[in-house]
Amino acid sequence: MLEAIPVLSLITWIPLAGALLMILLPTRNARALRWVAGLFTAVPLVLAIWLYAEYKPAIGGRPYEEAYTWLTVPLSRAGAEGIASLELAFDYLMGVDGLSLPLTLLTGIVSMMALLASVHIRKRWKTFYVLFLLLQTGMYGVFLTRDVVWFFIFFELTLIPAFFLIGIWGLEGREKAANRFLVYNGVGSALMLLAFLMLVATAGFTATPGAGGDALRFSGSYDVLLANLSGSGSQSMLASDPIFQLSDGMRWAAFVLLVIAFGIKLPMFPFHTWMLRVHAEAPPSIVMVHAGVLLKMGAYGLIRFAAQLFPAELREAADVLAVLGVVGILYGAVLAFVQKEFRLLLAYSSVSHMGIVLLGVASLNDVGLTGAVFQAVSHGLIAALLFLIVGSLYERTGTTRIDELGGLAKSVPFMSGILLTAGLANLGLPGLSGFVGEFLSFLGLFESMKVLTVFGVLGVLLSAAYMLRGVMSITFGPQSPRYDGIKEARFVEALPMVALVALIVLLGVYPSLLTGPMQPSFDPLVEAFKSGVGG
Amino acid sequence: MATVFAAYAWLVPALPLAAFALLTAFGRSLRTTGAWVAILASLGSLALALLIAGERLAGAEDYSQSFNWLAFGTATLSVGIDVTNLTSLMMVVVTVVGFLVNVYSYGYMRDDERMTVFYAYVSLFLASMLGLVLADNLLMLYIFWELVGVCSFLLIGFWYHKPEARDAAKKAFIVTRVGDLGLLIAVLLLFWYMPGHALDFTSIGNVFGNDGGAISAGITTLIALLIFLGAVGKSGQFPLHVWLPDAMEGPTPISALIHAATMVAAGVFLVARTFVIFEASPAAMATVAAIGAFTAIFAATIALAQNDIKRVLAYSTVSQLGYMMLGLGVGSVVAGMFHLFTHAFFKALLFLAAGSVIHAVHTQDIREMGGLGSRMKTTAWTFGIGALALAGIPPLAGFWSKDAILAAALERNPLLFVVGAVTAFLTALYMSRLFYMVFAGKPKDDSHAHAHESPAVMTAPLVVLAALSVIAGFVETPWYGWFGEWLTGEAAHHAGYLAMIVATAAGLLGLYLGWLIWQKGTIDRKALAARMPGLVRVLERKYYIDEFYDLVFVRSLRRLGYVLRAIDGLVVDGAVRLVAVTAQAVGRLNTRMQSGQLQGYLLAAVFSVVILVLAVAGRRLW
Amino acid sequence: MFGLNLDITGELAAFFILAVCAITGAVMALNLTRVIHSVLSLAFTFISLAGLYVLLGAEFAAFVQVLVYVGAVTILMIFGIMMTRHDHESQERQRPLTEALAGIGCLALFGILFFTIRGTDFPAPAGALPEDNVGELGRLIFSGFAIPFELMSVLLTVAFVGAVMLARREEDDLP
Amino acid sequence: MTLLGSYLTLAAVLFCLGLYGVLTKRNAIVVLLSLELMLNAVNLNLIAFSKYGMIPSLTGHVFTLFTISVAAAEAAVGVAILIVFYRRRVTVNVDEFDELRR
Repeated sequence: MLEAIPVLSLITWIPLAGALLMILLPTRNARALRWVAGLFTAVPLVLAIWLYAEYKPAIGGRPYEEAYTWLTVPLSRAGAEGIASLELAFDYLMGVDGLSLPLTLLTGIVSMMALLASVHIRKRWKTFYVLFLLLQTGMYGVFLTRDVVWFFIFFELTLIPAFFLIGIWGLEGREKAANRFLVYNGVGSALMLLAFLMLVATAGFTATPGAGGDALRFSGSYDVLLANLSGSGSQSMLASDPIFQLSDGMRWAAFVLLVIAFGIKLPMFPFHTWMLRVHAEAPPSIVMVHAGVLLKMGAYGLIRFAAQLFPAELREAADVLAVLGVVGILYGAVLAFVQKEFRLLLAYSSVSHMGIVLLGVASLNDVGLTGAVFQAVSHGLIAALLFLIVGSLYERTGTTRIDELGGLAKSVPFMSGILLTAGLANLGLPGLSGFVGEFLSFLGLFESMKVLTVFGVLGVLLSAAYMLRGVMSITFGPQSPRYDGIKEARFVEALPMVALVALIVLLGVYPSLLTGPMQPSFDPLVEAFKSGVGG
Repeated sequence: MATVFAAYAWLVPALPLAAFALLTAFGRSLRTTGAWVAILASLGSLALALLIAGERLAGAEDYSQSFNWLAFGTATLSVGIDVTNLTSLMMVVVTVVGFLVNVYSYGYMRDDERMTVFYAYVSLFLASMLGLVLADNLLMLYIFWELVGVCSFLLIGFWYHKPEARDAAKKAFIVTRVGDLGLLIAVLLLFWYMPGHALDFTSIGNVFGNDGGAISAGITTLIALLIFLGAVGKSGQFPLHVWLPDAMEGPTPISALIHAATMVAAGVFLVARTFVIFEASPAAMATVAAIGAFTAIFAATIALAQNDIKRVLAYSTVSQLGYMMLGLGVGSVVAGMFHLFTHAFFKALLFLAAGSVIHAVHTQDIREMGGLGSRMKTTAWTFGIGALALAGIPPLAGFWSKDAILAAALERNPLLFVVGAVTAFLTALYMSRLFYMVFAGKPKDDSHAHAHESPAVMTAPLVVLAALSVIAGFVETPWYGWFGEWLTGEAAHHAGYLAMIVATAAGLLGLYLGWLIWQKGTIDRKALAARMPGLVRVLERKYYIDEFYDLVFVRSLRRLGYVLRAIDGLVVDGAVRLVAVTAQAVGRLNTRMQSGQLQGYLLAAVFSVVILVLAVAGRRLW
Repeated sequence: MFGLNLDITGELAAFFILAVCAITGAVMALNLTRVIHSVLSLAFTFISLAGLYVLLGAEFAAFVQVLVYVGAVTILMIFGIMMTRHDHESQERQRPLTEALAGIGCLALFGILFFTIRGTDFPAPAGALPEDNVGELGRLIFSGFAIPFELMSVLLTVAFVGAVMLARREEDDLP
Repeated sequence: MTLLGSYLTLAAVLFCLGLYGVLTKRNAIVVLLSLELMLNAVNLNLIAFSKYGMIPSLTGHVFTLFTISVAAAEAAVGVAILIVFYRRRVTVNVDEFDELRR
C-alpha cells in the first residue's frame, strides 16, 4: 500500500505545505498555529513510522524509489567522436535504504518532540513555526534524496531556517551564535558543492549506446556516481577517456573535501567551536533538533558520500579519522569536565560522542558502521532529551549554570529523574541506547586498531565523570531556597520526556529494532572495504 | 531429573523487574503497598530460586536458552540465561539476602517519604544482579554488571540532599567504572579472538579449557587480567577499593545487600565464572592471589582504626573479598565461592544489625556508643554471632570457608598462607573492638540510654541470617566435601589440620587481645596509640590513598581541562577568529578602495577586461 | 593590409581625410581646457563620422548622425554648459597616476583590438547592399524591426519626460 | 581587399580616445561627450560591417539608428542629472560624484 503512494516525497514535502498553509493563517491565534504545525509535523512522522514498519531489509528501498526528470539541458557535442548526444539532466530522485531510514525516523521523532517543547517560544510564533516546518523539509530531504544536487539544495534548506531560528529566538548571545553557525556551515557547504561538482562533471554520466555513438547524460544521481566510481558503471568507449576518469589526486581531493565538509557538520575535532555557541545560545527546542538531527547529517554524509563513494580512500585514511575521533572523544570529555555551564558541558559532550561516530566509520567493518549509525540515532534521542530538560529547567530557574543550581530533586523529582536517566544514557549505561552505539563502534574499531580503541574507551570513563558531575550538581545536594517554588513539568513537557526515555530504553534493550534494517545496506560497503576497490 | 523449574529461571530476575516497573509508574500513590509489591516480588524470586536449586541438588541437567540480540553480517550477539550449579547457588544467595533486606527495610525505611523509590531501586538492583548471575555470555554479564553498578550508585545517593552521599555515589560510579573498562576491553578482545566471535561461557570454557590452543598465552593473560580489573573495581580490591567505604553513605540495608553480600561479590563470581581463562594463565592467577592477599591484610589494618561502625564493616568487607580472591587465586573456586556464600550471610547480618543500632541511636560513631547490649538483646546476640562467624571461630560458617581458603593457600604458597592467617587475626581483633565498643560498657550518651530494640520486622531477618551464619558452613567441611563436589564436580583438597589449627588460633588470639584492650583494659589503648601516633594517623587516613588519587587523577584531569579550555579558546577557536579578522581586514582595505568614484571603478574594469582578454585569448593575438 | 602597394582610390583618399579629421577632433576635444571648445571640436568629429557613413553608403545614418549628434546632442551639451559654472577649471588638481594608468589601459586595449583586427582575415562580402538603401531601411524598420522601433519611441518619450522631471526646479528641492 | 580593417582600426582609435576621456576628465560634460564618442566608434563599426561584412545587410544601419536614439536619450537624461547635481553641490567635477559610497 505504501508503495502505491510517493511516500518519500510526501514525507519530505508535507512540512513545506504546512509552512505555506501557515503563512495564510492569522498570526494572532497561537493555538491554531500550534495545532497546524503539530499536524504537519505528525503526518510525516506517522508516514516515517509506517515506512519503517513496512520496510523489508531483504528487498531494500527499491519499492519506494521515485525518479523524475525535472529539466534537461542539451550541451554542444564539443566535437568528440562517438558521442551521439550530450545532455545535462536535473533529476528528482528519492530513495531510502538502511542508512537513511533510521535517520528519517529520528528526524520525525525529534521534530515532534521539539515541536512539543516549543511551548517555551514566547514571541513571533508564526514565523517560528513556518521556519520550523521548512527546516523539517530540509532534514527529511537530506536523508531521502538520491541526487547530489537535491542533497545540496536540501542541505542548504536546513541552513537558512536554522540560522533564523537561532538568531531570533535564541538566548543572550544569539546573533553571534547564528553567525558562527552560518559561516562554518556555509564553508562546509561550499566545500561539499565543490566536491559534488567535481564528481558530477567526471563521474556523473550514463552512456546509452546507439546509432552514431553513445548518448551521454550527465546528472547528479547518486547511484550513477556510485556505479561509475566503482568502475561498474555504464560502459562507453568514453568511459576510458581520461576526461571521465577521476585521477587519483582528484579522487583524494573530492574525498578530503567531503570529509571536511561533513566533519564540520558532525563536528569533527578541530572544527567544533561553532557548535558550542549554537548549543549554548539557541532556543532549547532548536538545540534539540540541532543536536538531535542536524549534526547527524554530518554522520550521514560521511557514510553516504565519503565512505560509500570512496572506500579505498577511506581505508587509507581510516587511521587519521580514527585518531581524530579518539582525540575528539577525549578532548571533548576533558573540556566537558571543566565547564561551569551545563549547556556547554552538553555541547562538549556532543563533540565527544560524535568522535565515537567517527570511530565507527573508521572501523571499516559492518559492526563499526552499525555502531556509528546507532550512535548517531541514539545520541540524537539522548541529546534531544537532555536539551528538552535543560530548556524546561532554564524556563523555571533562569540559569543552567552548574554552580548556581543544586538539589532540584527536591522540588522537581520527576524532571530530575528524567535528567538523571538522560545523563546515564549519555554516559553509555547498558540497557539504554547510548551503550549500544558506543559498544558497537568500539567493537568495530577494535578489530584493526586496538591501542587506539583503548584510548577511546577511556572516554567512556571521562564521560561518566563529567556527566555525573553535571547532572548530580544540578539535582543532588542541598537545594537553594531560591528554587523552592519551582513547578514540576507540565503535561506537554512531560509527554516528550517520557516518550524519549521510553525510546532510549527500547533501543537499549532491543537494538535489533534499529539495526535490523541497516544490515543489508552495509554489506556492499563492507565488501568494498575488504576488496579495496571503489564502490 | 528433568529441568522443570529451570525453564522458568528468567522469571527470577523478571519478577523484581516487574516490581520496579510498577513502582516507577505508580510509585507516588502506593507507599506501603509499594513496599509489599517489592517484598512479594523478591519472595517470588526466592521461592523460584530455591525450587531451581532444589532441582539442581537432585541432579538436574544444566539449562540454557538464548536469543539473538544483535546480528551483523559476520557475527551475532546474543542474550540468554544459563542455569548451572554455580549460577543457582548465586541466585539463592542473592534472593535470600535480597528478600531479607526487603523485609528489614520495611522497618528501617518506614519514616522515609521516598520509600517506594527506595523499593523501586532495590527491585531494579535485584533484577540486574540476578540477570548478571544468570547471564550466559560475557557481554550480557557486562550489561548487568553496569546496571548493578548504577543501582548501587542510585542507592548510595539515595539521600540526595546530603553532599557526602552525592559525592560518594559519584565516586562509587566512577571508580568502579575504571574496572568496568577493563571488563569492556576484555569483551572486545574476546570478541575478536574467540573463534566465531562467541562470547558465551560454554564456548569460552571449551576454547580455554583445551589449553587455550586457539589463543596465544599473552592474549590469554591480558584477557584474564582485564577481567580481573573489572572484578577489582566491583569487589573493591586494592587499588580500586576506595569507593566501597564511602558507599556507606547509603541506607544501611543497601550496605548489607549491595555492598556486602551481593554486588561486591560479583567480582568474585565473575572470576569464578571465567575461571578457565585464569587457569590458562599462571601469571594472572598469581596476580589474583597477590592482589587478594594484599587487599585482605591492607583493608584489615585500616578497619582497626576506623570509628564509623559501617566503615569498619566496609573495610572488613574489602578484606574478606580479598580473601575470596586469594582463594580463587590459589586455584580453588570452591574455597572462594564457599567463602562468598557464607560471607554473604554473616556480613549481611552484621550490616543489618549495625543498621538496627544506628536506627536506635541515630549515630554511626562507635565512640559515642556503648552499653547497647543490654537494651538491644536480639541485635547484640545476632551481631555477636555474625562477628564470631567473621572472626572464623569454629564451628560457625566463617570458620569453614576461611579454613578452605587457608588450606588451599598453604598448598600453593606458604607466604600467602601467612598473610591469610595474619588477616584472620586482625579480623578477630577489629571485630572484637567493634563489638565491645558498641555493645559492652556503659552508655556514653544519655540519649542512647533510651535506645530500644528495633521492631520485629527488622529483628526477624537478623535471626534468620544468624541461623544461616551458624549452619551455612556445614555444607563443606574437611570431612564432608559435598559443596565442592556439587559446585565443581570434584572434591576440594584439604591440607590436613594445620590450616585449621592456625586459623582457629589466630581468631581466638585476636578475640582475646581485643577483649584485653577494649573490655578489660589490661592494655591501655591510649598509651598504645600514643606509642605509634604516625601509624594510627596513617591508618585513620586510610594510607592517604584518597588524597593521592585526588591529587594525581582528579586534580590533574581538571588542570588538563583548564589547559585544554585555554587551547580551545585561543588556538582552535583562535585560528577561526584569525581567519575572520583577516577577512575583515581585507574587507576594510577594499572599502578604502571603493572611493565611490566611477572613474576609478571603470579603470579597474578596463584593466580587468584587458587582463581577461589576454588571459583567455592572448595566444591568438600573435 | 596597410602595405604601400594599395591603389589610391577615391574612396581611400576620402577615408583618410575624414579619418584624420575625426581623430583630430577627438584628440582636440580631450586636450582643450575649456569645455565649450571641447564640445565644438567633438562636433567636428561627429560631422567627420557622418562623412564616413556616407562613404560607407549609409546616407540615412549620416543624416541622422548630423541631425541628432551635431544638432541635438551638441546643443544639449552647450545648454548644459551654460546652466552650470565652469570657472574653476584652471585650478584642477593634476592626477598623473590616474592619467598614466588610464593611458596604459587604453593603449593596451587598443593594442589588443589592433592586433586582433590585423590578425583577422576578413572574407570578401558575398554581395552588395541594395542601391536604394534608404527605402529599404524604411521597409525594414517598419516591418521586421517594428516592435523595437516602437519601444525606442517609448524610451525616448520616457527619457524626455524623465529629463524634464529631473531638471525641473522645485521650490523644496533647493539646497 | 577592402577597407574594413581600416574602418575598424579607426573605430578602435576613437573608442580608446573616448575611453581615455571617460577615465580621466573631471568635467562631467566632457565625460558625457567622451561617452558619446565611444558610442560613435561602435556605430562606425556597425556600419562598416554592414557594408563589408560577410553578408552585407541593412541590419547594421538599423542598429546604428537605434544606438543613436538611445545615445540621445542618454545624453538628455545625463545632462538633466548633471544639472540636478549641480544644483545640490554647485560643481560638475566628477571627483565629487561619490554618491555610490554614501
